[in-house]
Amino acid sequence: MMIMENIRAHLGMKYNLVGVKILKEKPVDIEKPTRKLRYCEMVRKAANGEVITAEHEDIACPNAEVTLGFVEPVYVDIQPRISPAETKVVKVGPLDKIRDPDIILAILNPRQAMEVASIMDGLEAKFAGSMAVCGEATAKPYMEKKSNVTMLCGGARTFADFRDSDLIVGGPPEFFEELSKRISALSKTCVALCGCKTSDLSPRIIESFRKIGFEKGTDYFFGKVDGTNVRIYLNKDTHGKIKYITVHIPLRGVEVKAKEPLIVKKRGNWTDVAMTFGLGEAIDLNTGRGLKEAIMDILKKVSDSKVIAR
Amino acid sequence: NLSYRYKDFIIINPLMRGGIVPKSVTERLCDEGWLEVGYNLCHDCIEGRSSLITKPNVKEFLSEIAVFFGGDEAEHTFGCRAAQFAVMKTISEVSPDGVVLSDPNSHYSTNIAAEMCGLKVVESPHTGYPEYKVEVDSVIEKIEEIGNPALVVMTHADPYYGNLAPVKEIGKVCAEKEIPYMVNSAYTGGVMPINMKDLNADFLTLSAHKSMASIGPLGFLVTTYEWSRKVFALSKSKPDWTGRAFGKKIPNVFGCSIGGLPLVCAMNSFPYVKERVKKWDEEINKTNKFIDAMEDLGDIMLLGERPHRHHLLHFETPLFWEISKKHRRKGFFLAEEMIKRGIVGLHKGLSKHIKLSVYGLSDEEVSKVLEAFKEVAEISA
Amino acid sequence: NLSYRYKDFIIINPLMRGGIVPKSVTERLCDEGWLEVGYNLCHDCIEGRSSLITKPNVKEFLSEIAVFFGGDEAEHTFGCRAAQFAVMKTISEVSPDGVVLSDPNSHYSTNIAAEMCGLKVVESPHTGYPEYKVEVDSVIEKIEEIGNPALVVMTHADPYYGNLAPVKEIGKVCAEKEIPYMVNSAYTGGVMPINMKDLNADFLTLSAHKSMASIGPLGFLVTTYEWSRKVFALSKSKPDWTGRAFGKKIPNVFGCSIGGLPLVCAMNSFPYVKERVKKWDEEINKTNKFIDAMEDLGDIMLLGERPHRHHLLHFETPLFWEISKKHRRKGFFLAEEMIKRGIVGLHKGLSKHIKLSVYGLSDEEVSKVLEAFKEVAEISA
Ligand SMILES: Cc1ncc(COP(=O)(O)O)c(C=O)c1O
Ligand SMILES: Cc1ncc(COP(=O)(O)O)c(C=O)c1O
Repeated sequence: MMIMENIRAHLGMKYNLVGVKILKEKPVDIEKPTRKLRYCEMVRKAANGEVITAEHEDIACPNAEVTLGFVEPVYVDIQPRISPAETKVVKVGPLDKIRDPDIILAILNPRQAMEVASIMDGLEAKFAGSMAVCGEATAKPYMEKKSNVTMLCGGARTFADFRDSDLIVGGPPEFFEELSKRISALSKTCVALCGCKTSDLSPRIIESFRKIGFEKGTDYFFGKVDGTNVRIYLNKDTHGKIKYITVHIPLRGVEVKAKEPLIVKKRGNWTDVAMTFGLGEAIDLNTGRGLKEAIMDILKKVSDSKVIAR
Repeated sequence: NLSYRYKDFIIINPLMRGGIVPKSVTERLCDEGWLEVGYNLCHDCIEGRSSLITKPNVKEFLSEIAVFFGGDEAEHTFGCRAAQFAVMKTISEVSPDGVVLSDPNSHYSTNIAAEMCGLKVVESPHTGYPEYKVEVDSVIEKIEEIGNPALVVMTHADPYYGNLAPVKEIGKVCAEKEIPYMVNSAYTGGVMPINMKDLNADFLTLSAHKSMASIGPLGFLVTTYEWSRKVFALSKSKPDWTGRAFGKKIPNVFGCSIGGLPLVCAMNSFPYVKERVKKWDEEINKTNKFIDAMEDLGDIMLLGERPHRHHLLHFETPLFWEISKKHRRKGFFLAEEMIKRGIVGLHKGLSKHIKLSVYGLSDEEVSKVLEAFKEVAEISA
Repeated sequence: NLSYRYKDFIIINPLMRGGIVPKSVTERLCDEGWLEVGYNLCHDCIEGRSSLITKPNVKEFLSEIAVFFGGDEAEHTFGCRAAQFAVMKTISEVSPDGVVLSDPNSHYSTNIAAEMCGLKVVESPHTGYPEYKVEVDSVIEKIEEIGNPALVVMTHADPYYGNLAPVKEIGKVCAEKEIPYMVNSAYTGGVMPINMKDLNADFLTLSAHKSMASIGPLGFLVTTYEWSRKVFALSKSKPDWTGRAFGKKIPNVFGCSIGGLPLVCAMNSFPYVKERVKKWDEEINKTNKFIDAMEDLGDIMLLGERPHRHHLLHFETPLFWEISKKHRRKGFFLAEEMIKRGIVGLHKGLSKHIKLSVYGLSDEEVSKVLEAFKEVAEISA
């Protein structure tokens, strides 16, 4: 399952994602643990690669019997819990070894949880510091079909060796599938001549130019206006701040006589006709306002100039 | 599938043209059995560093390299990037919070080497579209603005446009101001004549697999006696319990840079490289003729300076971009159509811009390349 | 003279035995034309880093490497030394003034990598003559003495005696104490089975030209997801003026580690390596028999642990030292006499001690080696 690799690699997770299956019927042949285990212990072992299948009699912790839905509560209700209590077997293991899990658990540190929250546009958390791995991370998401964050409980930290920095995000598979999808989208490639970004032009600026028919080249824009090649280059000041905009018309094999403010420069058998504006004079880059008008104005000036074929 | 896909293709990838290995050399390496074993240079290593081996004579070869490029001492490295790292490392020790002033067309390996050593890179501006030139005055202005950069770097021929930086003029300024000066010649050393003394350079960084007709990874760092003691300083570490010392090892090049097959290859290619450098003018003539012919095909224009003084060519190609928009294979059509015609080297997926080189190609091969572009240009019709 | 001097020799240099390239691979590389050009892997590079190339499938190969060694992610590097550098660099960022605890039989590249990153190396003791073993307790004691080392390094098989360090036991301790743990497997990865998860290692460093049947320079760094984000962190630098970014490059491996012919070679050799690792027990049997036979020759004794669990053999050889004293060629006679007999690999100039390996040699070749030593031993008579 690529989801696990993808998420672990992106977050830098030490442990496997843990898949949990809540079975209402006992499969034939199950391999039972050699001793009674707490559910949080099972999860911790699964995070390290073990697959564990437990029946009611294998669970060492009375609270988990209730929260995981092996039995109904007797005197007072306990929440969160899986109800009605029809669970016969709980199976946990590294996600790549659990087919069609009901719940997935991720053991994270705060930094990793923060990143998940930011990728998923927020994470909800409801926890009370008790019955955490079984209730808050497993039963609650199971019943509500929503993710939850838990800061674990004393039992988990004492008996299952969770570290001070560990917390768990539990959720239905759909949650983790979406997370994985968003992670993949983050690392989309940028096609460039060297695999690197060649400029820091903002997407908004690129979009403004696209709207008037100009495509981004390396760090400039190209397009045609009335059949004439037009290039637009955003000049920076000596500190790298975009300060000017140059409209540039390269003409091959002709001589051009043009008046100020047009600048004419020879470059081999090319003649460049260009005009530079201060930004804000007539053009707003972010909205694209004034751009088209400026280009048309220059083109008119060029066509008014004397063009002599060579 | 591990097969080599481009045997007998004409390669026009500018990255690769200077690194084509002469057939006589590849044959020799294969026939003699140099590929038999990984550490193939270590049979007769006595002193514990590959650059000191005399059978085959690596030591002498490295002095020849130093002399050929007008420097005093040379060490081989894991590519030009590792040579640049060694320089940045040295600078970071001399000026811990120093600022590196670089031209704005540097290769990423320059910036990464600085990043590895915690140095900040400040760039001088270029002239922008369409020439993107690095001008002396703007570099000097920036040097003055910074005050005293810890290092000035010029990318001799830049990997974006193939412009030659004003390396000599900047060298003069650096010498006057006593600012350490590195010229990154990955794209020039081994194809055109270079003398680092003429450039007043303290460090010259080179790439064997890029421009010295060799397999890789291999590069060289050439420096002066003034700097060699620092940049090639021997190990001073001494672990506490054994008290061992590693006195022949040079930390800045990982103790010993191994060399292996790439170094054997570069040594074999060197006589050929020395000869071909003499024909640089012919190559430049051919290149400028090729530029004109390309531009004759239609809506195509060279970026960068003209006349062009380097073999890397960067064209803007609206002609191909227009075709790509309607083509089933979109931006991929161009590289793929060229490959169908036995020509490999255009970046896959790009059609607005192409970079290529005809360095070292025969007239006949250049015609084939042009013919192929012509055919592809007519696909729209 | 640039000719390869040792074609068709039996190589017994322990440094080299794991790096002998299968004939089928060298032939393939030569026939297909992989030596034609330096940047031979870059033809189909789309993303700008060699480890992401899919034609040929470098990306998949690196995940196979990771899986084969029980890790999560792998990058290729310029040799094991560069892999160790990447680890030390990462550690130096996490714990700027940290102390590295290393076993006392580390390869110099470990110490140089630490020196490059400003880290101090403290050593645990070994047991001294004649076994020079690294014992668990002495390492633990040292860990406790230091308090919290920034990194613990174990040299899996050491390059002096060919002892195996107690890598699993130390791994357990490091895991409990949450100390980053690196196992340097340059001498083991590719000859014997290794699973870094079993060892609780955070970093496994490997050498392709040393132990993975490849030409060089090439190595690998395998790590866990927990560390890969740090050690393979992408470039964050952004030069001020152009605002370019190099977001696919990994500074700790120089942005991109090129790969070139060595990487192609290692990819071709990998199926063979996977198979040979299964025969490690046979190799160890052969090696221990060889030790006995050598010691039968006279005043010769193996140093290091016994039974020996690695192919590197270090003998003390008073037998040859005695001969050398009267021999015209002094200490050089031994290596030279062996070369006369078609066997290369003894360090030139030494006769008191020799290091050698018969890893991968056929029974017939092993007999030849023994026979040669026997003849040379009789020179005195
Ligand atoms: C200007 C420049 N510097 C450095 C390099 C990198 O050279 P190497 O691969 O030898 O590290 C290149 C390669 O493209 C380059 O163009
Ligand atoms: C233990 C050990 N580590 C590292 C190395 C160096 O490996 P590489 O040449 O790949 O850097 C060696 C080589 O002799 C070694 O024996």
